[in-house]
Amino acid sequence: MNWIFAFIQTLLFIVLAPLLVGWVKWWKCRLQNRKAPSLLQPYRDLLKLTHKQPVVSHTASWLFIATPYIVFSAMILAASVVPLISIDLPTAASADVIVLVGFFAIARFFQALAGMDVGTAFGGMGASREMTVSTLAEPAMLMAIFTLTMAASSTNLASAIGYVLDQGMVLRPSFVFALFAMILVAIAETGRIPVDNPATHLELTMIHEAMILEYSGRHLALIEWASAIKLMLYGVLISNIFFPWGIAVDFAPSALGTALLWLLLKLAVLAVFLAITETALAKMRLFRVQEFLSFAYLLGLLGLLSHIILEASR
Amino acid sequence: MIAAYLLLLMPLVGVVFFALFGHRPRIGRINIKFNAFALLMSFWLALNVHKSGTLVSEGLYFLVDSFNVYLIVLTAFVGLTTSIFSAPYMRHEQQKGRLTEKRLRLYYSMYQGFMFAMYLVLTTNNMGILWVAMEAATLATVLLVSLYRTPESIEAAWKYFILCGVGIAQAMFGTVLLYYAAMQISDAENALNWTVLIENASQLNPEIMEISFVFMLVGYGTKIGLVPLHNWLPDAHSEGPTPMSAVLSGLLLNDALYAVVRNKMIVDGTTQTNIAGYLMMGFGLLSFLVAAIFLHRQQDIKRLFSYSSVEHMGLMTFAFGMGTPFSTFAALLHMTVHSLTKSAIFVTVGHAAQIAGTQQIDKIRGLIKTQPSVGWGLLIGTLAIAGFPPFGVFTSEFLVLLATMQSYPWLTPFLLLGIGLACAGLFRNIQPMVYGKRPEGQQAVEANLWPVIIHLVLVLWLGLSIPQSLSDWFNQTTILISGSAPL
Amino acid sequence: MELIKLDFYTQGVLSIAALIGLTSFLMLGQGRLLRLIFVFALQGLLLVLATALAGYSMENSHLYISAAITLVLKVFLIPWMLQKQVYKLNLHRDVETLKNSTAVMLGGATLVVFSYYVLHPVIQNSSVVLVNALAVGLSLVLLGMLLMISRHHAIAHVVGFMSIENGLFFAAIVSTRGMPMVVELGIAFDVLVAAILFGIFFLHISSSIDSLDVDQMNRLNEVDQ
Amino acid sequence: MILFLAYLAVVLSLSSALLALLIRQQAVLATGFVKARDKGVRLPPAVEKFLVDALSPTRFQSRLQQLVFLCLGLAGLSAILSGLSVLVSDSIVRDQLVLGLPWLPWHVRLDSLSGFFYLIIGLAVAAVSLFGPGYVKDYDEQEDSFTVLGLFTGIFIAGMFMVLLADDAFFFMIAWELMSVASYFLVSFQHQEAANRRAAFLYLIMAEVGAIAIILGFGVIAGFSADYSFTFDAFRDTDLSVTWASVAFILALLGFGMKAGLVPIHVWLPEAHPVAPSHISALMSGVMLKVALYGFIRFCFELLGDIQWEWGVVLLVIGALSSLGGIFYAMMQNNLKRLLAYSSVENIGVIFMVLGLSMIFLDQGHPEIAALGFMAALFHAFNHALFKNLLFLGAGVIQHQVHSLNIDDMGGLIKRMPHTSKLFLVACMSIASLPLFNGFVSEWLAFQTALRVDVIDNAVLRSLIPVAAAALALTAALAAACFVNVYGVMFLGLPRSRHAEKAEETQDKGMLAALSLLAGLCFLVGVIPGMVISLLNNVSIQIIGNALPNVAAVNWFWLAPVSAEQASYAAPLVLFGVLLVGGVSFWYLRRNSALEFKRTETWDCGYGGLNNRMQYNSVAFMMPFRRIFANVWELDEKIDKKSSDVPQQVSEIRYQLQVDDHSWRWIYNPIERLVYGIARIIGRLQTGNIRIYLAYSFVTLIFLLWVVS
Repeated sequence: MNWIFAFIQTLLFIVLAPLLVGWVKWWKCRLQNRKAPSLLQPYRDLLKLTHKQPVVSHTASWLFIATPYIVFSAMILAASVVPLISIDLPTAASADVIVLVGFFAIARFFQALAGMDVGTAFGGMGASREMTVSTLAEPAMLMAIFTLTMAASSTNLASAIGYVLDQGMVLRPSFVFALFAMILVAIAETGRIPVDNPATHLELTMIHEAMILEYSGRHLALIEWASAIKLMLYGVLISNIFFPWGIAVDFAPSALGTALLWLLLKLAVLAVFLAITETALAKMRLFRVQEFLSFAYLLGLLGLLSHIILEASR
Repeated sequence: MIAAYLLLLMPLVGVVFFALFGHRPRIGRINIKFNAFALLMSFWLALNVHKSGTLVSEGLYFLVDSFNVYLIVLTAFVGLTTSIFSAPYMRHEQQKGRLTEKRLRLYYSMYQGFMFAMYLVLTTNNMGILWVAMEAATLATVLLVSLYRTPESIEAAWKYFILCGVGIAQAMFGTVLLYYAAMQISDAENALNWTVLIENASQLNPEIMEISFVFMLVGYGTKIGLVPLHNWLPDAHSEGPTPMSAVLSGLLLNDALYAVVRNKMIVDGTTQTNIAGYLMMGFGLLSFLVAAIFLHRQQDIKRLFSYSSVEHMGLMTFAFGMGTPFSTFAALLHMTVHSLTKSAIFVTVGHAAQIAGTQQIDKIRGLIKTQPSVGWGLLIGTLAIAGFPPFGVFTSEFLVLLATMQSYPWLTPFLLLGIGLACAGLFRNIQPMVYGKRPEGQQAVEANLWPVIIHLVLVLWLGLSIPQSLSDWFNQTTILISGSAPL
Repeated sequence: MELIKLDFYTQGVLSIAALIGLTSFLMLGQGRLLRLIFVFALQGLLLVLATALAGYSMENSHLYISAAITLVLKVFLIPWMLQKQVYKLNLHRDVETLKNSTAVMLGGATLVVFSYYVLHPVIQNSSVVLVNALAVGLSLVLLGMLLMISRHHAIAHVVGFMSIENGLFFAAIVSTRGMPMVVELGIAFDVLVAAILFGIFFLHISSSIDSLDVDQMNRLNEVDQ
Repeated sequence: MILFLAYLAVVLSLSSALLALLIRQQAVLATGFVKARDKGVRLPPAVEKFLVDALSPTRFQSRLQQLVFLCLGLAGLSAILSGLSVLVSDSIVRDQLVLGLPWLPWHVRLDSLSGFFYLIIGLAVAAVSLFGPGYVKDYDEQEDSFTVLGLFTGIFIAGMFMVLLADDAFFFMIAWELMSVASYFLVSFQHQEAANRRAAFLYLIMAEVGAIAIILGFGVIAGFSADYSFTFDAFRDTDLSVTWASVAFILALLGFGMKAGLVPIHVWLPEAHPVAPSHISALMSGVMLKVALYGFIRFCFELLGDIQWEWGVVLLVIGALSSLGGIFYAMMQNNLKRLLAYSSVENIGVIFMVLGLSMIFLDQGHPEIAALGFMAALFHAFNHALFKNLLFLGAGVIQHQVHSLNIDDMGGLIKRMPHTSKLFLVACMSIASLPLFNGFVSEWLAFQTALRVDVIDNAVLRSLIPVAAAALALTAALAAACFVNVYGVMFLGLPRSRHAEKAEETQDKGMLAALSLLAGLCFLVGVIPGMVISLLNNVSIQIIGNALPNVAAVNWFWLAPVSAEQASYAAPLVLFGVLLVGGVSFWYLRRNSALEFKRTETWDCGYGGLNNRMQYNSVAFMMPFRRIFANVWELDEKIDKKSSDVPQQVSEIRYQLQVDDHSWRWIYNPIERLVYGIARIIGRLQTGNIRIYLAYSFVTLIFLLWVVS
């Protein structure tokens, strides 16, 4: 039963991801006084891409073609272990939060390689920058998550969230630190302003786009979709870890329904925040990014320490 | 006892014989035969001692106990292998025109003379004779040091002569004092006999004995090459013909140390204060460290290894000075392995110098490519002497360390420091010589490397396992010297 | 104890000891090689006297033999040989200027005192003559070394070396009525060979560095130029 | 039986060493064989035929080389068998050899710990024996002789086995030094290049210093042992005061750390590993460092008695330093083997960090978590042995085919060397600790250990360990970046040199087999970590005296060392998921054959003329890191522009980069200067003037006389 449910939940992830992207886009347009595309535009794009004939450079190798599938499945596996609307998630046991970070690592690893595969300057540039950013982001994210896992003394997301839920409304300084760290990391990892600009294709500033410059057709579709899922993953992580209220603990339909509503609400709010920040802030220079991320790293570490010293001390 | 007499007689004959025929073409072979005979005699002697314990000749002139008999065998053995090496070496020197027939005669006859002196030092029971023989050894070798008649060699020989002469004179004064002390307890004729002395050691006057030991130590210590009395040693080793260097550091130093240890045994019997031991330890450690540092700044390959001899003699002196069973056992073992290894190294060094036509370290290059046997011999010999297992030097050094940790733990770091410095110093100089490309115009030379192989194999064997008979032997000697067996 | 109480032998030995000590001081102060050698021969003669005296006083026959050997070696052979060298290398004219000789003299004096100080433990259990003999012997050894250190002429070194031998010999004779015969002979033989070798070396040295100045023999050193 | 296998491993490796000596004796053997036949020695025709073939001058060399490596392979197999059997049977085998000192024969002991390392070495040696023949095939006997190589390889491996077998300090030191010396000869094997000589010298000296430290450490323990015997048993039941134990610990850390390559005593490693032949550097980096680790564990956890948490802190700090330093320096290298050597430093650092954790937990009274950390350390050692061997052997293949080790000379090899590139990719993924590969599992365990910090009361530790975890996370991320760079620059993109263009896949089956073996193990262990961990359980029971908190949940499918709801990882399930999703999406999107993709030119912004000089090389790739972590290295960047006559236009630009190790400037060069300075001062004593020498002896005499009276 609950395996099937886990499957459904993962599907939900896949399906909702483009919607989230569209929602963010819509709000940005609104905030910038532009006419917004429909919320379903991302779906249309994906559909269009899957029906186009992909073009691959002569110099590309099998790795270039395999990468989109690897990235996509890595993201979906990541999605499958993150409690979306219910914490009673069997797949969560198969891979805990460290493995989740590992999934992101795989996707990044292959994307970077694929970027270098064709042998253009852009690909290498993108790969180099992506690895730099993520090198700084990954430890920060781990720190942030460890704060939670230490509090819950479990790296299993489901049981960790469950723990926070049981605790009820407790104000933890460590969680505040962790939350901010997490948000910064999420911005960096999903390639959002001020770290990266998903909309730009200006050679010198792009990071993520530079890697996937050579992709087209269904390959591009997979990658776009994967990054959409990634965005949603971070959103869900933030909202469900730090504001788990409303998430279902069992499969009672009513509970699930409310949980879904709660989730959509939380995500929507987060997305609005994201849109606002992206509108308000300007993209920063590449070599300011490390300050941004080391700040995140610091926050995560502070969260961890404050948890160890203030809260868990006996 | 006959063996002992034959052992002494043979070299005497040799002196005369070679003085007459030393220039004949195949004379090297005969020299080998003489030494081979001596080796046989020494084995025979060892067998006797092994069977029937300590031997004392009538009239108490000669004494052969487990201590000196093993040194006798060692001496005879190294003497033989060195003569095997010296045969082609000397031929090469003659072909190069560096030696005239007259000097060849001198060389071979003095070689035998030196061996005779060594055997006499070891076999005699009379401290006076021991002194005489020691001096005789100097006199025999001093002309060989200046064999090449270059200004350097003459200078070296002169220093060797004067410094050792003065030193040995001091030893003589020590002997006089010893005799004077012994006069109180024994009749004039036997008063210098070691057997007599060791028996009544307790009755000797401690103050006099201490003073006499100081003289002995400074005197024979000059010959051992203890810092700061060592200055003659590198010169003499580097300037003389290489076979001489081999026997000098393989044998002469050992026998000088032997003399000191004999005296120490008497003094220990006399005084309760371990003054002799402390003095030896101090000198030993000083020599060990200073020589190890000197290794770092050598330009001459033979000087390099003579300093390493100083270093190792220092270590032995230190170990004997400690005087615990462990350390004594270790010192005996170290004496053996050092003689074997060092003479083997000098063999390879001699050939290396002939290959390159110089002793300058920075002119000797790429030996392994030029003549692999010599190159590898030198390299492995150096490994052995630097105290890397599985060679015996490691075993003995390990034992010395062990003994030091047991009795004077705070001294161990110094020893280890010395070992490390020495290793670095040796290899910083050896590596460039053996490795690298083959320089232009370097030719392989006629070389007989069996001595090297035999020695190194023996050292390897001693490193892996000490044969029962030998260890019993060492045990007896240890008991003789330090009163009890190790463990 | 005053000297009157002592027997003739003791007095004689003591005075000879004093004279011998004097001779080595003379050597220390002697700039001319020929005179140096002469004083050395004189010392040898005194040594012979002492030996003979000792032999006479205690009817020890073999002391006469060693006296004879000493006479031949140290009074005639070696000085003669050295003299020959000096003439051959015509050094008989030049005088070695002694730097700060007074200091050397004072040093010598302190050495004598020092050797008495060193040997004072012996006093408890022995007669005055022995102590003096040993002390003089020791001071001879030390003075000989001092001589070698202060002079840079090879022949002077040889003389110093030989005077050290004299010191040993004196100590041996007087304090211990001579060593066993074998040892005596051995020593004598060594001294003889040594003397011959010195002769050879003078030739070699003077041929390699046409002088006998030991200070010029410092090719082999560890000081980087 | 176990012992027999263990000895067999040693004997076989030694015999391979001896066989190597025969390589130049072809004529002798052939004539001997002919003589024997004439004598009427009858052999079975098959054997005879083989011998005739093998002894023919043309074949002899390759045949003998194969034989030598066959011996090694068998040695490896028997080592694997004995290691496994001792691990499974969880027994302790003892023996004494008639070698050594009269009163201290060589004591031999094979227990789970040494058995585990036996297993590691066995695997590595087996792989190397597959790899070797192809690698050394075309060695010119004159230039670099196989005699030396084979001889010392055999001795080296035998030495490592003996270190594991040793059960008394004397035997241990002999085996240890044997290992060091043999590997020294292997480092100096191609001694025509000055760099190799320098590396060999450095290595030898540091090995000697390390050995000295170890001897001293043993001596400290022996000083307190009952009957001053040097057997490990005697050590085991001596208990030292905390001070002395700490002294011994520091000595051991120095000695073994110098061999293991901890920062800042690692400098020999990046010098020595690149210059040795590849399969040797594979052994040195993949295995010898583990032997050092073994020595350290044996010394600290078993012989030294009670663990102090301060030691754990020391390990934590040093380990963090090494792991970060190692990976940072690795990123800046462009010589592949040098890079790998530095990454070994990193991995060793990680291992020591986790060991430190387990020490801390042990002393704080949480043995079950200590066991977890201990296993994480050992498991990482195992994994590192696997993938580092794989990487070095892969480097060997590449050097063999491309004739270069500079990664900026390569590129595009993924098309020219398909098999090697795939296997190398596996290695890169393992070392970058991506899920489904073995590197990830040990890192996961390490994190699990660090996350159990809240059981500790000591506030210092509570705040220190998270920092260590942070360092660990950063290390992992950097490693991923580093190896993306390596793989991308070497295998992807356009060829960067003519060598790379001409490169082609190796034809030698053995080499590929060795690589595939290791790669397969990396993947297998990554997917089914349970099997290794259940083996490790016995080790930790023996050393720590405690098993995992939750052994039951460790099986081939689940990995939940602490408890299922606290942390769990089911690699097989993940694998299934990846295959499922990937397969489905692939099938779904490719079903329409009309949409088969088409190949065209790379997009070049419409300018045209993309060439291989336009793509990123490793220097460019690492530029952001150089900017961000500038103070980590001693960077010496030079950019000189030649401006052309047209103003504000650069006609030619040249960029030079020199990356140096801080430790040289601050530690090693001063030491050398010091020694030489002292030597010069002491040299002044020996002026060459005889009168001064006489004065020395005079003064000495006076002084001593004054002393005694």
